[in-house]
Amino acid sequence: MSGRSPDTFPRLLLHQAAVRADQPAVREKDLGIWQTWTWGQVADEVRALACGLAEIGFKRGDNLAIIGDNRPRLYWAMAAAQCLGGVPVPMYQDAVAQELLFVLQDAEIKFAIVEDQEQVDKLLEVKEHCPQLAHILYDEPRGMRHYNQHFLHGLDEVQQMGRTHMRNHPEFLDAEIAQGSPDDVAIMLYTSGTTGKPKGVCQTHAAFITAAQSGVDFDSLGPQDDILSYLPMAWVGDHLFSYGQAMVAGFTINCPESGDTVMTDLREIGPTYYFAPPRVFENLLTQVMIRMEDASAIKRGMFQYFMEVARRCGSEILDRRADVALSDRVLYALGNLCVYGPLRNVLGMSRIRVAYTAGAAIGPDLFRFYRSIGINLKQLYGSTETCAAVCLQPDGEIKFDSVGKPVPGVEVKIADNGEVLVRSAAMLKGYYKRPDATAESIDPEGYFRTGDAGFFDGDGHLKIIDRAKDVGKMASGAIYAPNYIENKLKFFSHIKEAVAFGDRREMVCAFINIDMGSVGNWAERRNIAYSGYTDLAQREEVYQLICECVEKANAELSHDAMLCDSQVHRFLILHKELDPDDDELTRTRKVRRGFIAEKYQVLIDALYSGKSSQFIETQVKFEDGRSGKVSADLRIMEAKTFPSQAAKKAA
Amino acid sequence: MLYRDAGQFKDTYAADQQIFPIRQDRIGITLVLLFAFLVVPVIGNQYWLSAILIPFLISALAALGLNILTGYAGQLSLGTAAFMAVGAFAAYNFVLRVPGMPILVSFVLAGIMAALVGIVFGLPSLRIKGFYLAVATLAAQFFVVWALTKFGWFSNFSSSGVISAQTVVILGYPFDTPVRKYLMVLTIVVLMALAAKNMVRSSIGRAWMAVRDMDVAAGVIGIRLMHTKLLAFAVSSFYCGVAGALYAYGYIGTVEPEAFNLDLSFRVLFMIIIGGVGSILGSFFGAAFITFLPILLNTYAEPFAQAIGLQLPAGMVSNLELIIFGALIIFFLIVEPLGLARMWQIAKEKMRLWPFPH
Amino acid sequence: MNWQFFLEVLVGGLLAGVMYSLVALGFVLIYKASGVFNFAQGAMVFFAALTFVSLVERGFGFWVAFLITFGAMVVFGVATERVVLRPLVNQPPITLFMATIGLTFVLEGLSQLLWGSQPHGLELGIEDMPLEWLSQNAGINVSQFDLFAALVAGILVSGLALFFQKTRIGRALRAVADDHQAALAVGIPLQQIWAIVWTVAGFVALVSGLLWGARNGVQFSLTFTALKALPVLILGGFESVAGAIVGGLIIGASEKLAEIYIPEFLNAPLTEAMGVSVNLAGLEIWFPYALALAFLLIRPEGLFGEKHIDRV
Amino acid sequence: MSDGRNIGEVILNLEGISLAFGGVNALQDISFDVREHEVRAIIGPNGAGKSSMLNVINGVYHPQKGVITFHGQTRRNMDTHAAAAQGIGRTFQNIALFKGMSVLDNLMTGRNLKMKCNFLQQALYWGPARREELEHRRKIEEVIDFLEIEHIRKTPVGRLPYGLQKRVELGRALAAEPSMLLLDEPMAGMNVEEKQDMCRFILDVNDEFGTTIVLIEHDMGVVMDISDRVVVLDYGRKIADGTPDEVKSNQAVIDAYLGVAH
Repeated sequence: MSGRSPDTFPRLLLHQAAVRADQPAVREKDLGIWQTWTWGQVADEVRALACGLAEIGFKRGDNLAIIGDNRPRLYWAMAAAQCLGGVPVPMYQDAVAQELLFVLQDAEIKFAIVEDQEQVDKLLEVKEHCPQLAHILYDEPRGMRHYNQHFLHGLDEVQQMGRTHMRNHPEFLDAEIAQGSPDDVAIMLYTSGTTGKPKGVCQTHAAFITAAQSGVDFDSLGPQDDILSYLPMAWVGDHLFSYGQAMVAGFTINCPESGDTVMTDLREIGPTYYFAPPRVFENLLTQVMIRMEDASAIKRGMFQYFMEVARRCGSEILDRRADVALSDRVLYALGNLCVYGPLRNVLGMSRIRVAYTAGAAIGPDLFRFYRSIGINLKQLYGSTETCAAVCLQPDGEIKFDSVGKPVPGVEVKIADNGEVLVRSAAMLKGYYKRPDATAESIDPEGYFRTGDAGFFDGDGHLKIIDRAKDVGKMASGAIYAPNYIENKLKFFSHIKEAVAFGDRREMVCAFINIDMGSVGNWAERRNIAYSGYTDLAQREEVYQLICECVEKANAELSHDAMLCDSQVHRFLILHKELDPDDDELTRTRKVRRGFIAEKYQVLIDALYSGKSSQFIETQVKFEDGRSGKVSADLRIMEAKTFPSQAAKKAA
Repeated sequence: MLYRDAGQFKDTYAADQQIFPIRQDRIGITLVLLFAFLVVPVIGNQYWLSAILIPFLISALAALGLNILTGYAGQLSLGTAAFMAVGAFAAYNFVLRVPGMPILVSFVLAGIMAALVGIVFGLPSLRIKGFYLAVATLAAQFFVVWALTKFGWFSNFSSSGVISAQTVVILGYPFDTPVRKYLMVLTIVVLMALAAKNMVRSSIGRAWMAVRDMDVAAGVIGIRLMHTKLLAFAVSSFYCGVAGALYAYGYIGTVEPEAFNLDLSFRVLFMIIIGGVGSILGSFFGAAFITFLPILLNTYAEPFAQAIGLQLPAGMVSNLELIIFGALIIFFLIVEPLGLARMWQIAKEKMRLWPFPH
Repeated sequence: MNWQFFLEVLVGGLLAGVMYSLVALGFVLIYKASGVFNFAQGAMVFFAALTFVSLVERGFGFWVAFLITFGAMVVFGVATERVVLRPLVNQPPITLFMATIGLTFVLEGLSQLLWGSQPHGLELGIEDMPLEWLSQNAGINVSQFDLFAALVAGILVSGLALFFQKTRIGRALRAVADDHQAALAVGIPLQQIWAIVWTVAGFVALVSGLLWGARNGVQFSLTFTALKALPVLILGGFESVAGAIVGGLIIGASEKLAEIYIPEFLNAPLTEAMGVSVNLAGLEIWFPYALALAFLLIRPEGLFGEKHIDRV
Repeated sequence: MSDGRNIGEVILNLEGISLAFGGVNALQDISFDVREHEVRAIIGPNGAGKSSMLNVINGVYHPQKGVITFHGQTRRNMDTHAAAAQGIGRTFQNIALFKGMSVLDNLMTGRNLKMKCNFLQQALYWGPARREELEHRRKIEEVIDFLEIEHIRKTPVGRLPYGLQKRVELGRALAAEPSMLLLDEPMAGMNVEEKQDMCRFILDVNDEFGTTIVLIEHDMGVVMDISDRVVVLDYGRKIADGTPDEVKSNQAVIDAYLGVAH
């Protein structure tokens, strides 16, 4: 192995353990403090775990299910499986048993490592349908005292077996690691599947290491960096940032204490490198605004004044542009002292050098806000199939509506139908057991069809407008990009979700979900009493509020010649929040437009038939698994539309 | 605003439980101590050192003592001055009567004497609570001053009952100038404050607070109420006793029992109410406040009155002082019962949350 | 031992005790109605006496000065309720106690700021002379003034007892002592009751101030009468009018006896035993406290106090 | 409920306990026992003397008559300190937390009995005292983890909502690693979800640590669900004693308690 650079993850781990044995690799907030493991300790833990797995029969080519929150030992389990030539298959920890079942069967899982009793219970629930599932290992022994099934093992116990195994067969593991090839499958990530059943995307060591290495080089990440690992381990983003890049660059990953304490933990750790989907940034901003509204008038005034300064020149200063007036620079410095610096501090973002967002479009205002207060937030574009590494925004070349330039080594081209095609070393080997799907998604020239529609602008930046298959045509023949419209609406803090309809119709209509936090606070300040979501959503005042938002979005759309016809004419506010548990959203919170259209057909009919209200009753699933009914008489409102500004300008 | 703490994570319990967990606080306290030890002796003149800073430090130590008893253990005492008197006279007598007694040892013994007296007067706390106990400590106040006045032995039969503190010599080095006395007092006060902080953040401190907050529950947990309360009396009196000894040896020089009257007890009580009940830092805030306010009044009331054309009658300022003290006590009890220390804490919290209000 | 002298001392002590009772009564009234241990009672005595004597010296007649002073006490009582008690409602008793210490300072400063700090003599027209009839017939000297003061105190106590028993407000006050909710049910706002009771306590302070002032002169040391009354309270219990009276008598008598006889009997043997000159004179400053404490250790709730059981 | 647990010998026996306050009889000639590892409930209407019973067991009240045998030692009275030292923990009906302290400090106080350093060592905070603090902090963190109160670790208890305060109080009792836990209405005033959580914690304590539980509870559903045996008191007298089913069908109990609409 010596001589050549490490080309599989196990070899990378051994490399890091050799180079920086005593530097922190993993921290976890547990029992009140940040428990720390060095690279040396991590390598040791992984070895013990790998040998333990081998002892209970885990073999080359086996798939290892991993289910749970971001726990160090679950990350180590990935490495341990890879050491033995197996493939880790992380799954979403909040999925219900039935959802897990599909993947368990599809990936022919024999071994599963899970976090705690809750996950064990889910697996036990579906175990009879997975005859091949032979062993379940759990990290947290609490509550497991009375589980005496022979196939259940505590991770401690397995690691202990592993250590004994290591003493008896000291050569075993190194031999296993030496057998690994860069072209072996390193990880299998299931795509959420906006339509149809999930598919297992197989990525090789080489592909993922290439992707990670290019990101690390791009932003000069190094061992001194810290990242907070709190996104689902089954998501390609977390796998790239918390596993791939950490292994390559040798930086420290930090696991929060629990889902409730992410914000506190973020502030404590103060990461230098940060990754979050837009909705996290959005929620943060909403919280900032809500909390500021309770501040004294003086403070609010100061905040607003300096946010205005930041909006004017903040991102320009961050980009080190020369054309910023001296007066603005002075004001910005003052603002940095009074507002931006403290704000970054309370958000836990003081030390951030680079932050990325991806996974969905981010609102320009939102994006601008973070950049203007001095956080180097950038966008990236990629997908599970491309190891989340297609385009990145280089420092100093940030455009709010583009996703940046192709990563070095990645070829991107636009198909005739507008679809973005990608070819690179960091690409899927194939879909698991789905040669048909693999063939369908990779064209004969080796380009992967991303399924997104987009185009390059004059500076070579890629701009994504929608899913290629969603792009349709209005009855008038104008292009119709529902995601684009929905995103425009969702950029308003009061709107949490929007679903637009308009394909092959003469006008666009929309369902809206209000944001409970934001609108709730708005209502409280106006002394509007309400009993819950359904009640609040149907308030006349709330409709007026949302209508203003819709009209603003319409005004913006009217400026774009291509999308002027997509203005929202009529809308309604749904009586319930769209919910992944009701299959209305994917686990990554993308709307399932087709499913929703089918489920709420009566509402769509009402929107297009000119009715002013419509009764609806819906089945819902509660968190505890029970189900019930929600019903309401939904209002439908007309929004103002605007004549095409682009046309006017031309005229 | 400047109080930024993101990224200051703790990876050991030792780091999490240190006295100042936030880096900025550690830097702040270091600067304050450096200033007090290195800069003040250079820039301070005799008036500042002898008339302001030394009495401030001694008051702070006494307040610290009372705070341990009243603030932490919840036992109201009106006899602080008496324990100081015991300390002052004990130190004097140890030095006087034991040949070769090192002065620092005599301070410790003075503290121990005061602690013993404290335990005796703390005994009623086992049966009685609240006002009844406060009245019992008044008995200590009257009895001790009376005894020190009436029994000539304590003052070595000086005709006026006044004792003159001997020169302080530590390891052959005389502490006879204001700067040296200041440094001696400062060192003792800083070390004792640290020890007090250590006690209140350990199990004994938690036992005191448990007794203060809910004595039945404390008993049920297994805290020995008698032991805990008496220890609070002893430790508190020890601090007051050392403060009394420093009063004699570091500040006034000649002391009469009457100097330790009820008025002084009240002043110390005011220090902890204004500074912060149940706070080590608060004892210093309160001592500073009560020490500086009369000086400010005396310095500025007269010129101010003259400036607006008023002639202040004699005693005006001292009566004004009474009214201001009294009103401040009421003000603090109403507005912020936990005193300046709590206000400081809230301000710090606000700085950490800035620009958010909460 | 001279029995006549002993009787003189005893009776003198008992009569002085009545005066203590009078001050203690002020404490008890406020404590009963509002649960506040009013340390400012002594300062109120001082303020009342100083105001009265200053008014008289400025040419006001006795009753005019009396009424004006009483008016001042009413203002003080109402102001205290507004400014101090109301904001501190539901605070622990010890906080209220400390607030009254603050109040003491304010009142002392205010009194001297208004009227100056020189001592004044006060003449009520009764001389502090032995009652001739008694000295002639029994050979015991008992001060006329002390008798007069005891009489006044007796009348005041009876009056207050009647007030509590017979008037609606009085009954409400007693109800408040038992249970604040019950008092609300009587239909009198708590705040009003507190203002009234502070006013009544102010009246008691005024009377005590006149009697004490006439006896010892109106000067700052009048504030110490409060300190004299504390052992009385401990002995008699904070909540009992009867306790205040009995406690006062016991403290008064024992204090005077101790003051005279302890040094007389103990100085010499102690001096001999310890080899240094011992003089126990002046022990009256702490003796009542020691007595009260000793008693307290046996009966923590005082003579007439109610026993409390901690409910958990 | 007892599957997987071994209910052991009698560890606490109360024999003929009578307690009176100034002539009012709170308890009259009450006898019952508690076995190791069991969940023992005491029920009865308000004023039946349930809390007094607990207070007798851990020495807050001293009965006028009767004897208490705990772990083989027979005595007239317990004393609170001795009871705690012998492993009896306790929560109160009206939360009795130390209001001036944080959650962490409240729990640490619960461990006071186990801390051996004297105040001089603590004043120096050097060596043993420091080691002891850190060691016990670790133990406390396990309790925090167990009760899932990580997010409020450093919050002053006064600021917590009622349900969480109850949980912290349980934590304070657990911190001492008691062998027997007396719980006085642990679920009073809680909503359904909080009750479920609390039930789970109590059963977990009983199960994971083998702690014997004596609890007073008004919610009959809860009592019947989680307890092994039930004592029923009424006006200071014992009117029934047995398994939940036996008690439920006892006529005296139905008349005195269950029959009354709640």
